[in-house]
Amino acid sequence: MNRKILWLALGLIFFWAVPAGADTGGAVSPADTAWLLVSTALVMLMTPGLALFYGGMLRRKNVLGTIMQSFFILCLIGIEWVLWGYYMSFGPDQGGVVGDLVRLGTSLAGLEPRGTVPGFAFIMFQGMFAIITVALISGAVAERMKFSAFFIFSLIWSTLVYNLLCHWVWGGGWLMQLGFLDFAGGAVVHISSGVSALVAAILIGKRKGYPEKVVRPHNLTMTVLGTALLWFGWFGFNAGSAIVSGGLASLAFANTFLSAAAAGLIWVFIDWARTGKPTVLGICSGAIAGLAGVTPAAGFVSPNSAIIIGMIAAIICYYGVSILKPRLGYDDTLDVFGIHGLSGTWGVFAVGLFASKSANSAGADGLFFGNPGQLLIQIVGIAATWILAGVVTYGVLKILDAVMKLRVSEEEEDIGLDLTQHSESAYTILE
Amino acid sequence: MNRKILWLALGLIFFWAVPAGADTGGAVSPADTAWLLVSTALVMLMTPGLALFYGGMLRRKNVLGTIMQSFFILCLIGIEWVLWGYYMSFGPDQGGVVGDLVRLGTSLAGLEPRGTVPGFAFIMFQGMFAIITVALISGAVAERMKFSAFFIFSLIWSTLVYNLLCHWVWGGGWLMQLGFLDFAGGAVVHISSGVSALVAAILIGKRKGYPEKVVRPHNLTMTVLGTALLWFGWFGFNAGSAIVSGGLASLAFANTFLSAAAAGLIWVFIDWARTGKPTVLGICSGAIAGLAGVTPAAGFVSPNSAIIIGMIAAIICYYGVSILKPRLGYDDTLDVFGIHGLSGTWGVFAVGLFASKSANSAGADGLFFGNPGQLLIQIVGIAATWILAGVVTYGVLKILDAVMKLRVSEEEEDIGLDLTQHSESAYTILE
Amino acid sequence: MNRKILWLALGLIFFWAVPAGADTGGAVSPADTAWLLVSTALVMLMTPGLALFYGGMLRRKNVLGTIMQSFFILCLIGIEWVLWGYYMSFGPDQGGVVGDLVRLGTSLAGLEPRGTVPGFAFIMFQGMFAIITVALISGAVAERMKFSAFFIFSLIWSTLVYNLLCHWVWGGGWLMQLGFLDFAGGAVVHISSGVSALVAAILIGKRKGYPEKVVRPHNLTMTVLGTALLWFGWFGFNAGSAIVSGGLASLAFANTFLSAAAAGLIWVFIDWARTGKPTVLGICSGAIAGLAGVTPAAGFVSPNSAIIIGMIAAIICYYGVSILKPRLGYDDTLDVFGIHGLSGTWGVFAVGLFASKSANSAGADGLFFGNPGQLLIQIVGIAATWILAGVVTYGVLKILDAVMKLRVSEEEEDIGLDLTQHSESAYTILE
Amino acid sequence: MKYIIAIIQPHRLEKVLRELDNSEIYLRTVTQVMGCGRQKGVTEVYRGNIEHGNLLKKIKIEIAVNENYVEPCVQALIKGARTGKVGDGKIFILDLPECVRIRTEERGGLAIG
Amino acid sequence: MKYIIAIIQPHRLEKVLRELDNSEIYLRTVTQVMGCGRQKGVTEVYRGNIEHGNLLKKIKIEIAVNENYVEPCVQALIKGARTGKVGDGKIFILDLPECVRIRTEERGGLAIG
Amino acid sequence: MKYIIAIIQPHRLEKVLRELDNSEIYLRTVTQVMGCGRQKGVTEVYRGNIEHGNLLKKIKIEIAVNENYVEPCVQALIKGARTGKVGDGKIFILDLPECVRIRTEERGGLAIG
Ligand SMILES: Nc1ncnc2c1ncn2[C@@H]1O[C@H](COP(=O)(O)OP(=O)(O)O)[C@@H](O)[C@H]1O
Ligand SMILES: Nc1ncnc2c1ncn2[C@@H]1O[C@H](COP(=O)(O)OP(=O)(O)O)[C@@H](O)[C@H]1O
Ligand SMILES: Nc1ncnc2c1ncn2[C@@H]1O[C@H](COP(=O)(O)OP(=O)(O)O)[C@@H](O)[C@H]1O
Repeated sequence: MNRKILWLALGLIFFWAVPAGADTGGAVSPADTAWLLVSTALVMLMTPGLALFYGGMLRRKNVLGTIMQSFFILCLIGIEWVLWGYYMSFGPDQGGVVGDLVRLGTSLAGLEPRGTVPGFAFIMFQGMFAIITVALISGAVAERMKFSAFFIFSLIWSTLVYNLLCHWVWGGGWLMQLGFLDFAGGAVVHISSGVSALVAAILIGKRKGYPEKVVRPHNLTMTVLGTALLWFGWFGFNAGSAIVSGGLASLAFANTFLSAAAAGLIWVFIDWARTGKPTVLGICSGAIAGLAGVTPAAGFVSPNSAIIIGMIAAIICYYGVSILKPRLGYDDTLDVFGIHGLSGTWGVFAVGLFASKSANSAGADGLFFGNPGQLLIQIVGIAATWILAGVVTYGVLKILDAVMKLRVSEEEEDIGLDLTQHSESAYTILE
Repeated sequence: MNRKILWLALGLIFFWAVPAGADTGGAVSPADTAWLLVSTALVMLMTPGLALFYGGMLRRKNVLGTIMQSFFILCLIGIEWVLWGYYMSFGPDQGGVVGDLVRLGTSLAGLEPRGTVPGFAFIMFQGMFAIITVALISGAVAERMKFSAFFIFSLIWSTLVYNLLCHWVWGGGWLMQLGFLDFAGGAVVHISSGVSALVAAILIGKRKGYPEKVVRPHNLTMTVLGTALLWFGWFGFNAGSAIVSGGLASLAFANTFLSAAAAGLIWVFIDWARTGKPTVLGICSGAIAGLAGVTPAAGFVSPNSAIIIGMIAAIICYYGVSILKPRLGYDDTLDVFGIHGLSGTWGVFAVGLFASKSANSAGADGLFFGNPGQLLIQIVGIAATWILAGVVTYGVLKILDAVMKLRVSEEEEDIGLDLTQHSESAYTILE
Repeated sequence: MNRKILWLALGLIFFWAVPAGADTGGAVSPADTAWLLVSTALVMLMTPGLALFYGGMLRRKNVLGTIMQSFFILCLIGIEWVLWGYYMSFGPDQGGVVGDLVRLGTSLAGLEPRGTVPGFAFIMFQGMFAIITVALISGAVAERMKFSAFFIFSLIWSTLVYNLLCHWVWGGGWLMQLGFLDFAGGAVVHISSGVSALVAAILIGKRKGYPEKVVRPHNLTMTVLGTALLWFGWFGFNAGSAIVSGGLASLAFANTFLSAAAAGLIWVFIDWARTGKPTVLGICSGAIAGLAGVTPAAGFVSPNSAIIIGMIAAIICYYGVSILKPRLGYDDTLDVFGIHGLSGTWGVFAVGLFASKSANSAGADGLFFGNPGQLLIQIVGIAATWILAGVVTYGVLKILDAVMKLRVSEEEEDIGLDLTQHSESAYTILE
Repeated sequence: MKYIIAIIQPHRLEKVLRELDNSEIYLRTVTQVMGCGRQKGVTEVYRGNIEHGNLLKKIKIEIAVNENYVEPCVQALIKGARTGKVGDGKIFILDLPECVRIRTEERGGLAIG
Repeated sequence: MKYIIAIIQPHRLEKVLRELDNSEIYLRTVTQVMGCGRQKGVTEVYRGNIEHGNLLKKIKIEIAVNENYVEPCVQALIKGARTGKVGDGKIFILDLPECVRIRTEERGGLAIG
Repeated sequence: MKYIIAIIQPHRLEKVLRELDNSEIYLRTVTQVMGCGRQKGVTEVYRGNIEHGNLLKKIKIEIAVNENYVEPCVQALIKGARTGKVGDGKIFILDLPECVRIRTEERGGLAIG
């Protein structure tokens, strides 16, 4: 009942807050718009792709729980973004910290084009990033977090972490002013979600039976499909972040592909050397590590650097997932920190090494191209992101746990989240 | 054997009927063409997406039956469209009712560009709409209709309902002349298929055991994947309907996303309030309802209106599916009427309320923007679509039932359509 | 251990060999670039699509083995391509046989734009073709080839067959000089992989139990999904091969769709007539046959010809798969030769019949348009491709078999490739 | 006590369960099995080749009952599963000397219900 | 010899297997089944309609043992499977007159272990 | 009558069914099960961690026969399933006091075939 009132209220707010009217800016380029709209669609597909990537690795009884979190975030943060997220992130800068806060609840007469693309295309493109960032976190708390708690957490996290960070890095905030480079979201998306995932996994605690009982992926083909959709969508993510079509988008496209390919190969080779077998989950994990690692660098480095970034991303994440995690003993169910957190951190750092003005004259040179200062800036950005994400996640989860409890009961965990949180089963057995 | 002759004959016709030669119109815009081709590919993907969306909700023994219908329609109506569908729909208007009829069987020297896009791009884009409209109907008769009957039905229905309606609304027919607004197919696609689905479900009768026995989705992850592909493809459906790239396409894109997100949220909240649980099938159903609802409005309304349209679409469809259907007692297997029929009707109506020239100056104003006349026109269009679709479907199915029977035998229904109609099983059990 | 050294060495080579720097050519068209980048992403998606298409037809115990081969190829050949494949294929012609060989290991200062598209877009687009061609072969040796052997084979095959052929046909080699027409890879992709698949299937020998034991697809819905992704991606494959956006891309798009639709229909009708049932695997097989068949012709023929090409492709492949293969008795597991080999050969031949300057003035006229010479050229191209692919595949596999054995042990074949090659199972049984 | 194993047609499951309920037999264990009996197997088509398989999907129901419930149980099974066509299935009745309820450690006739 | 059939809760499987190991009973066959007993079935929601199903996922464990292992085996099963809540399951103990090891063609008590 | 339960390797199923056919035993029920016996379990790798599972995929075949068919049936099972390696499986033979054919309500030896 309270919920009904809530969304009725929200409904009324929508009417005022959301931009009206199509763009008529003369500067709009049909080619750039086409590219950005396609990229937006590609990035949108990543969230269901992530749902499948994650879902395949879980037990049958918890598949829907995690898929639901991704799908719900797609809707929830999609609306949050046009209500206040976009304005907080890209509104006129307020002291380097945040964009427009008062815009919440007032009507916009229309979105102006951003450069050569319509405002609606830009707001949607950026919104997809806000969505997938939150969805990523769900992998760390899979198989045990209450849906209601995740719902409230997402809304607060997106507002306090994502929107701020997005403003700092891309919306004119202090990190952008400092010259911090993050092409498509190594810090904004991957470090922020990865670090928050780590904090959440630790706070919520291990799953029953972990680590004695190993949960094997219930359907690896689903994870493979998810990987394929993520990789496909990542072209929009990274190459779309050029916003305009042309040479820079092509460079980012090539870098994205090559880093993923190199990382996939390296992971397989390490697996082969260490365990005697090249694994499918290994190549998928490697590819994702390579994609996350190259994200901040895609438009700033040359393809040879992208390949090296991917290779090292695979090595770091392999280490994080197979050696560090078991040693430290936390239960980050699907290795959100081990893959996105570590690879994102490495990628942002790598920009400080490999960035080169010969690749992108609007970027900067990194250490290897004679500019050690950029590396320092990158380290500042990494530290800021770790701190913001870690501290806010810790605080929010602590409060939420006190208020509503984060975790399902032991019995619910036994029965599984699908039945207990959603009254559904992913598969029938008999027909 | 008769079939062989049939397609040999068809083969010969192809040679003459299908347009030859690439377009060389000087006005072609590469950017608009790129956008339209991508949109066409996206809409093409919706039909397999629908097959998975539907297939996941059925029993294991009937999955392939419904998937086959979608895939077969993709091929069949694809060819029908270039043979006569396109000319009936977009050929020179004949008294407001139909386009070019004589074109069937004569050769076209080449398709002229339509505006800034090549004729081949336009014919393909429109063809994908003809395809998915028929495929949608298959959900209502799932688990019991004979494949052969569905085959003949589709061909006749597409010719007599879709092609006429498409001409009326988009091809220069009387509804278009009247000023009826349907941006991407609320009436042409969703009302027409939804109403026909209702008629078909009633005529064919309930499945054995319905409603005592509830058929649970055999694989909800398949339905989730289908939803994702539909949503992804819908960007091409709605934003591609701008035909050109730019501000209007971006507006339609944003409206599409926001309506789906809002409808998904609302459905989940209603579910939560009524049944105590937020469900995955609920969020998928809501998103599809929102997508169907915003389809006629995507390019005519502002995003705040799109959100409201989505919210109301979810409420109406939830009511239709969970309360109206059980009460009326018909067996529309996968709620084609409850989702597409109702949401399409609402969306077309909503254009008469929310349309605004400030959103699209080539559109019109609706009731809320001071023009009650538009609402009347929309109601006329709704009525015309309901009547055309309902009457023709009724007539065609009655005749087909007399000639060849629509429904499989009771024993075949027990064994399932996969084995009895296609001699295949979707899954092996032992290996 | 040797492997570690190998990839360390490779890693160092990368640094020099891979092009650096973004393109700044003034001639770059944002619209064409957007189209080519989207097409590249679409073609990339085809390889995972193929993995699912293939995987669904296998037994549960061998699914991952084949999926892994596709995914691994995506990474491996992706890197091979930027290291030496691209230069061998598209570098300055050396006597009609091969491009630039010395480029291996030297650094490129930057890729120049190719026509109106950035060099990075072009290299990536072409790379996706190199990838899927090798991946196609994996279907013929499924369920019994060692992963390590497939790995080495791919690298050599891609270098000696694909890169040469690509140069001959598209990179300025002798077939191109001769006027051989292959729009998007009938010879380069489909004949080469199909013929090699046949040779490989014969050399490796039949699976245990073949042909007495029929292996039924373990999950036809996976094959359906794979077909959908392949078809979707094929728009990028064929229409993207126009490289620029506009009328030619639209023609190729329409031809692609219509050939697939016609072939799907015909296969279903033959199935229906011969076996009494229209099958889902039949429509999928038909569509793929139609897509492969129209590939070389997509930009050279008119849509009516494309439909006829598709229809005949379906007839030929149906015959090859259902009659020829059982009669000859070889075990081409997933009919790579029967579909891609035969359909590719037919398509390249058909260009010699149906090509028409009225469809594409930059193409040629075929036999039916008064130019029998083109047919001769096409036959020369077919013969050259068959010979190159057949001979090299035979030689390479013979040597590899002697060195490392191609086939898993009988016991491993019993247990399945997933467990024995990759220590993974696709699905858990209990949870 | 007896341990009753019935193999039935999958589409009769609902009906059989209802008949068992009517006979006040509420406890049972259901498994998906493949059967091969007098019934002709299914025909499947694979790329133009017609194959006659001989394993059909069946449902196995296991019910442990006290002696006085054996006949009612068999009658309920027959009532629910019988269509009169080949493939209806079989009922196998085994002796069950002992039974334990895990929750309470009760044994024998007490544990079975 | 006895043929022991136990129906347990899926999430107790790990624990039961461990207890069996502790009792040195290493041989067993595990099947996924659906059960219907005293435990209330699950509630599922389908497009706004609430449905009460009555078949629950269960695990069936079959173990053939010599007489002297029957009691240890039953105890291990109980120890591993018992939560004290309805739904814990049952153990059925049948007589097993004969047993053959396929590999060696050994018969009887020798074959069972 | 006897109720024969055999646990075999999945990849021997085809061969076993053929041998049963050869011995004119056409009726059977097949189930997918997981087994744990003397055979070493499979090793799986999960994100760099090597895990030794101990449940292996097996096939269970159930055959109800009249006494005179017991030995032929056991021989056919052995012939079809035996590879001589650990993991070949077991055959369990239970007494079957009663059997009913649902279609005809025949009982006993008549019903079994
Ligand atoms: N003697 C038997 N042993 C094991 N299973 C049997 C036996 N007889 C029948 N079944 C099972 O019962 C199913 C139905 O039997 P079938 O002979 O087809 O029907 P009917 O009893 O009507 O002749 C078979 O598919 C098989 O699973
Ligand atoms: N008499 C029986 N016959 C067959 N299966 C039974 C019988 N009693 C219990 N079962 C199986 O055991 C499971 C647990 O039984 P239940 O009655 O729910 O638990 P409890 O033994 O704690 O009362 C059931 O779901 C069913 O599968
Ligand atoms: N005593 C038993 N109780 C239940 N199942 C058994 C028993 N012994 C063997 N099995 C089943 O038979 C399978 C094969 O047995 P195993 O001991 O591996 O082979 P072998 O008989 O060649 O030694 C096991 O995986 C298990 O499923």
